[in-house]
Amino acid sequence: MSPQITPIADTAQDLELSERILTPDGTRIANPQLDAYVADVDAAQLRALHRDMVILRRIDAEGVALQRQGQLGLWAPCQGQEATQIGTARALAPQDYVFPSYRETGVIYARGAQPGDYVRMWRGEEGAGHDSTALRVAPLQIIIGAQTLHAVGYALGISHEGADEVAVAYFGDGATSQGDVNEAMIFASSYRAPVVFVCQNNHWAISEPVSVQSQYPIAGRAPGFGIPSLRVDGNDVLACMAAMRWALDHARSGKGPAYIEAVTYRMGPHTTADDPTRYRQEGELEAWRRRDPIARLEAHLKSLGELGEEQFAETQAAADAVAKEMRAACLGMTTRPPLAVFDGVYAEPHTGLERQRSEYAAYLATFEGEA
Amino acid sequence: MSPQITPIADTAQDLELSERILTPDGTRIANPQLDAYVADVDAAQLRALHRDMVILRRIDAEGVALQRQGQLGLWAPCQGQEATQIGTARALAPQDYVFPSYRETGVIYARGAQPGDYVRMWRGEEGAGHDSTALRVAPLQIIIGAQTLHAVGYALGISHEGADEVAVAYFGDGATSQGDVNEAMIFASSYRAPVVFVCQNNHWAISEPVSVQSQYPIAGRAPGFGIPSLRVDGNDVLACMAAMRWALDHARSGKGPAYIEAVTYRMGPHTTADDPTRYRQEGELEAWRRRDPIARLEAHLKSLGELGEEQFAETQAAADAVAKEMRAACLGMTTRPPLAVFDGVYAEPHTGLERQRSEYAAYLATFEGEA
Amino acid sequence: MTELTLGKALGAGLRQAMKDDEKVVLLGEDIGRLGGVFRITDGLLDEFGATRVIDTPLAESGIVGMAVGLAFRGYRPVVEIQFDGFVYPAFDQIVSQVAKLHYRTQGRVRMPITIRIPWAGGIGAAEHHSESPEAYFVHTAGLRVIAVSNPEDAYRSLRQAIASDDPVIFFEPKRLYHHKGEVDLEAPLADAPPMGLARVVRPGTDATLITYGAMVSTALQAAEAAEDEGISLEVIDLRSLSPVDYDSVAASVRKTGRVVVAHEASREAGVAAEVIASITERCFEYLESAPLRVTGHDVPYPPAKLEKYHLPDLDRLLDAVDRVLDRPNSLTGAEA
Amino acid sequence: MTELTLGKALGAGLRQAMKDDEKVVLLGEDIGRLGGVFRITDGLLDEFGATRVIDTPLAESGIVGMAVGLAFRGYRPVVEIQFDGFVYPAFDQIVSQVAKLHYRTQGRVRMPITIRIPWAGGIGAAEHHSESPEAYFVHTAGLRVIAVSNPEDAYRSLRQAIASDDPVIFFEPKRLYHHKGEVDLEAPLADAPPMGLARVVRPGTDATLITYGAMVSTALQAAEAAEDEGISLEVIDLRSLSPVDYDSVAASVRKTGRVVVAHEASREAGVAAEVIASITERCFEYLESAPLRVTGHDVPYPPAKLEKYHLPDLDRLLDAVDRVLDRPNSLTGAEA
Ligand SMILES: Cc1ncc(C[n+]2csc(CCOP(=O)(O)OP(=O)(O)O)c2C)c(N)n1
Ligand SMILES: Cc1ncc(C[n+]2csc(CCOP(=O)(O)OP(=O)(O)O)c2C)c(N)n1
Ligand SMILES: [Mg+2]
Ligand SMILES: [Mg+2]
Repeated sequence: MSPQITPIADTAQDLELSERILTPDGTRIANPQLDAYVADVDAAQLRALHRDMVILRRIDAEGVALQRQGQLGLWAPCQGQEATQIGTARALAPQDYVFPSYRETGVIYARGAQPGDYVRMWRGEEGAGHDSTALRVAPLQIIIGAQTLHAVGYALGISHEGADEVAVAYFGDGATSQGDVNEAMIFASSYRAPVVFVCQNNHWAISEPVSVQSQYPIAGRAPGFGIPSLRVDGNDVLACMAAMRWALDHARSGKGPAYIEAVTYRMGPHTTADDPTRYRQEGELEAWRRRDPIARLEAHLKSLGELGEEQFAETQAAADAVAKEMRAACLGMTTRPPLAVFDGVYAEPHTGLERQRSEYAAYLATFEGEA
Repeated sequence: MSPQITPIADTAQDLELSERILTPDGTRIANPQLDAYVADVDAAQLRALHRDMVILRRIDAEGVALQRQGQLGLWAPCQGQEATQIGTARALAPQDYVFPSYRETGVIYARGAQPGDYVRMWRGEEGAGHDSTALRVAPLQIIIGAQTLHAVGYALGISHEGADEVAVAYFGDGATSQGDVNEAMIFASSYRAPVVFVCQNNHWAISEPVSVQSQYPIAGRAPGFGIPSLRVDGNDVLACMAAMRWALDHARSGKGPAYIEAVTYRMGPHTTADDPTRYRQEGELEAWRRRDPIARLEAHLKSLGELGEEQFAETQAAADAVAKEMRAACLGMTTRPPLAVFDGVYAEPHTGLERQRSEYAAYLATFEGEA
Repeated sequence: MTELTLGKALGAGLRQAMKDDEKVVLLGEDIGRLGGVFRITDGLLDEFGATRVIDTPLAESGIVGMAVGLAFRGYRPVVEIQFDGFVYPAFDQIVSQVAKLHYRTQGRVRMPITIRIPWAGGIGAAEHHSESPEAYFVHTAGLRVIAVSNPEDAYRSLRQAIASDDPVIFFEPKRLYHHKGEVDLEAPLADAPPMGLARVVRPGTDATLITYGAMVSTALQAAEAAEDEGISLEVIDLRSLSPVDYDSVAASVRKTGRVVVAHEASREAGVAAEVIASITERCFEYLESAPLRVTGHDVPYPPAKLEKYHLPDLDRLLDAVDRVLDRPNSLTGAEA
Repeated sequence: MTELTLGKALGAGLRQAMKDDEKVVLLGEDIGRLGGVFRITDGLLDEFGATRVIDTPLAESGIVGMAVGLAFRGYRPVVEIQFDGFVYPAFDQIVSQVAKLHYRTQGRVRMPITIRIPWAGGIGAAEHHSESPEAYFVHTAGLRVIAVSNPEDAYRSLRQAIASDDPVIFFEPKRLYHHKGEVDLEAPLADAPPMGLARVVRPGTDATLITYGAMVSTALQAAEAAEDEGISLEVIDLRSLSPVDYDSVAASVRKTGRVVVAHEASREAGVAAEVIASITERCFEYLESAPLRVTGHDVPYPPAKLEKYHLPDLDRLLDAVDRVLDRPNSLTGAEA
């Protein structure tokens, strides 16, 4: 093996250097590698993907609004990443299991989240926003990268059982620097575990551009661990779906892990607590606005004559309805009673904690009847 | 970027698949990539390398013997890895700084260790066997992989000062699975730090064959992080020296980190506490005996007519002398007094610990005069 | 009853747990063909195969993180950390994931993970091989912490830990691995005392000596030595460090009024501090003297040749006993 | 004297430390252009440049490990951990390297590393953003642990921590970042009280209330409320958690005979346990009632809407004060 250097990624050209099917202006181009994976996607399905993305953007906007109105403690917007999330999540089979980070609103949406699921955690009501078993999605993960190892463990179980399932880990570009994410690739490769790694490279980890984490394309790391990878235009929903189908097929057929880097962009702040004007240029944002994932599919559908006014209006109405339900669910939430602070620490009685609980109950009782 | 898989390493053929200058029978072959780096190495220098390796093997044998005789708590033999350690360490400049694991006896030897330095830690006298400042070698590191990050931090300092120095991290094949080692590559790459990573792939991490850590050549990982790498025959001292000079040059000239995987073999047990017959076949050992690094250089020198009887005898005598000094230093060590248990915890007084120390001193004093 | 070493008893416990429940899988470095560096898993690879006895890459965070994923899928992973000092790379996964996921999900996701840790000093080992990190885990809500002191307890507690639906950090005193004792391999688990209970290993009346792990035998020696001087010590083996069985502890303290708590771990914010604070809260009016701690010093674990000056031994225990009994002793001398 | 928020005081402390010693370098996530998510390092990148204010890849073990390497080369690295809950991935580097290297090398290798941790709860944050992990570090020999409670102390202690040749874990109560106070930016560091000392923030005679960090103000409120009922509380701000200034603590306890120790961290084997065990050892004969703890419960930090039932507040402090004073109160009721 000789000295070799992976080519330096040109971040300005990042998107152009990745696999795509739809160009930013909505033109469909041939992609010999990916086309086969979306050969079955007809106009109706394209419209469904469009609808998903519009609804997701609406959910996201509602999340931001609810936070601004003091209803949520925090919200992590995914605007700009709709194609990545919808494209990959719509490729999943029902039996697959997802280990997300905190920004995968689109993934839990696609897995069938209830309106309240989007906000329950951000509102501070519960530690997990949705029912993991029902959605087959682990609780949102805030510890950067930790979930990737969980996905590998889960996948090891799948493979030992010979089940027809895949575990999927979502994480960001920043996460790729964490030891855990690298260990996850190593373990997955050693065990040939049926796991798909989806790195959403949205170009920023809070204020740090992706070049702080890597001066080279992130997808280039996986092959060194023996994991095939694809670098895909994350604002092209078709390419994302195709890439994900390739990866899932690979994992499902016993060939081991696969890795996708979806090159996209976080259009909003890191979270509602963040002020991106402190660290990034309006020009960069502007350039990415022209690559908007929804506008792109819209242009494509329109060029096919497949997105009429009526359809458009119906989609908007559906999105508003979801947002309304989400808001109602949020506002309708009641906080659990004080003693709930002790609930669920252990599955079996723990004498120390039980004593604390009863002492605290007795203490609380002294306030009863007080104003 | 397209789906790609690094070729599966054929561990049986591992050595053949790496860069070399001397074949196992001692024949010198042309290596266009490496030759230039050892063009200056004449017969006298080759003899010096041979001498180093013989002395190192003798030191190692003495370590094992001292442990068997109850003089050391443990010893981690490096037999079989002499070419890797001597070849790379002899390429260092005096001002370079090494962050070793626990098996780099050859490296601390080459950096000018005193006889007692080899054993002081293994005997349990002190936490670090040698004076780091004097040798420019950090204390032996037992936490697998932790030292690689230290090397990167040190190298960042070098680069900010513009100093003509390189930091070097040594670690094993098993260590490559640790998060820290991967983070070290990431940080080194992002900062283009002047650090050289030397992975001694000795095929085993205690009982686990390297295939548990990686089913693909370890050197193949570095390029994905933007770090050029070389996979070198670790039993070929010339190739190791050449590769290390390449890597050091690369780092020293401001191009950032470089990575070497030296493919070698641990001929002995993991440590004196290990019983390798439980997990590896005699046949494998036999195959590697035929690739012995010392025998190889001997054969080469003899074919050049450069290793006479006299020279050979002198080398053996020198090795015996070092071993004797080492033994004498070991047996002559006196354990520090009981209160030394408190020494050096803090650089500045810590009231809590000072109190404990004086209480313990008072307690010990009560035994004074007792039988 | 069978005579087994503590190490063999642990192996028997693992084997039985794996037979009882096919969801039990073992993960760790060198636990397969080698049977672990302490041979605790010896023979299990042959018996249960490589899908249940899993040699892992060398990365503790990876091992525990993978165990979390297996738990999500309904497994009961049993992790072996090779030595106490190597648990720290897994600390984040243990503290932020293993300990919290059940709470975060209000019990919808269970983490029945057992993390076995060959533990503590006294074996003349190299750096990082003699740590006593139990207090870190005791302080971490969501975990249970067990420390065993003899083969019978090791066999039973390990099976209980694995059967528990909660995560358990399971400490195995390395220096007792070769100590022998009688083990009843046939006794049904259901008949065993629950995992969280302490045990009075020697009843006494003058003072209570509380400890756990390998120091239980030192405490028993101390009790014997004290008996020669006419002092009756009650010795309590805590067995469970989270929860601590304060009912048993308090019962003893109410009887004796005098307490020494001992462990190898260093002192500041260690388990002994917890035990003494709790005893003081619960039994203040029964205390006849200040409860004392006998612990490792607040120093990193020292090099092997100095460890005997770090580890509490018989003399240091007896010295503390003298002091809680207000007897003239080494420190207070004739003044007391 | 200048009026500054605690956050700005920390920034001023960093700036001064960087001016005083060019070997001081800052490392962390988002500390450069953004100035940190709490803006503590705001402006420092512009002032000192990218070789001294270093944005790092997103990996805490990497950050601390790199700081160790910089210390080997004679630097004084100051690490910012973004939030308390993100220090755990660095635990191994902190416990096995930062804390031990000076000891292992008998002082030949120094680790003058300061690890700043925005800390604790009460700000309605998401999961993993409200942790109180100080006991882990207090239990770790080789580290010093500081917890500040006001701008003046923050400014001074941070400079002392950075100037110290020992590693310091430096806790900054997030919920006080915007609290203002007078800071003497010009006072020479040499004139300041040493880093390890506690401070009596309010003298009193009936009972001693011991705490640190953001709870110091809660304790002061409690003292005021108690005064209305004719009870005189002495409030101690520990400031340093390792070492704890037991001379000051003991002096107070000898005077009052009654003690409450409070913190947000959970109870089992927490800092309060340590303080109470030490007080009991040193002042047993002066104690008139059992020292009590008021702490977070032994649960993982709860979701934001429940945190007020977790964090000790004025009422819980007063309740405990009543109990150590043997006054009828919520728990003991009329019985006491
Ligand atoms: C272990 C850990 N360290 C730090 C943080 C703080 N933090 C939250 S999000 C974030 C950036 C993550 O960037 P990336 O992985 O690219 O994901 P993105 O937010 O862009 O989706 C950081 C540093 C954290 N949550 N966990
Ligand atoms: C963090 C950590 N985990 C586990 C160990 C136990 N251990 C010591 S050496 C070793 C194998 C190391 O293998 P490798 O990196 O290939 O180095 P080699 O011993 O072959 O030189 C293991 C698992 C350790 N020292 N540190
Ligand atoms: Mg990102
Ligand atoms: Mg090896």
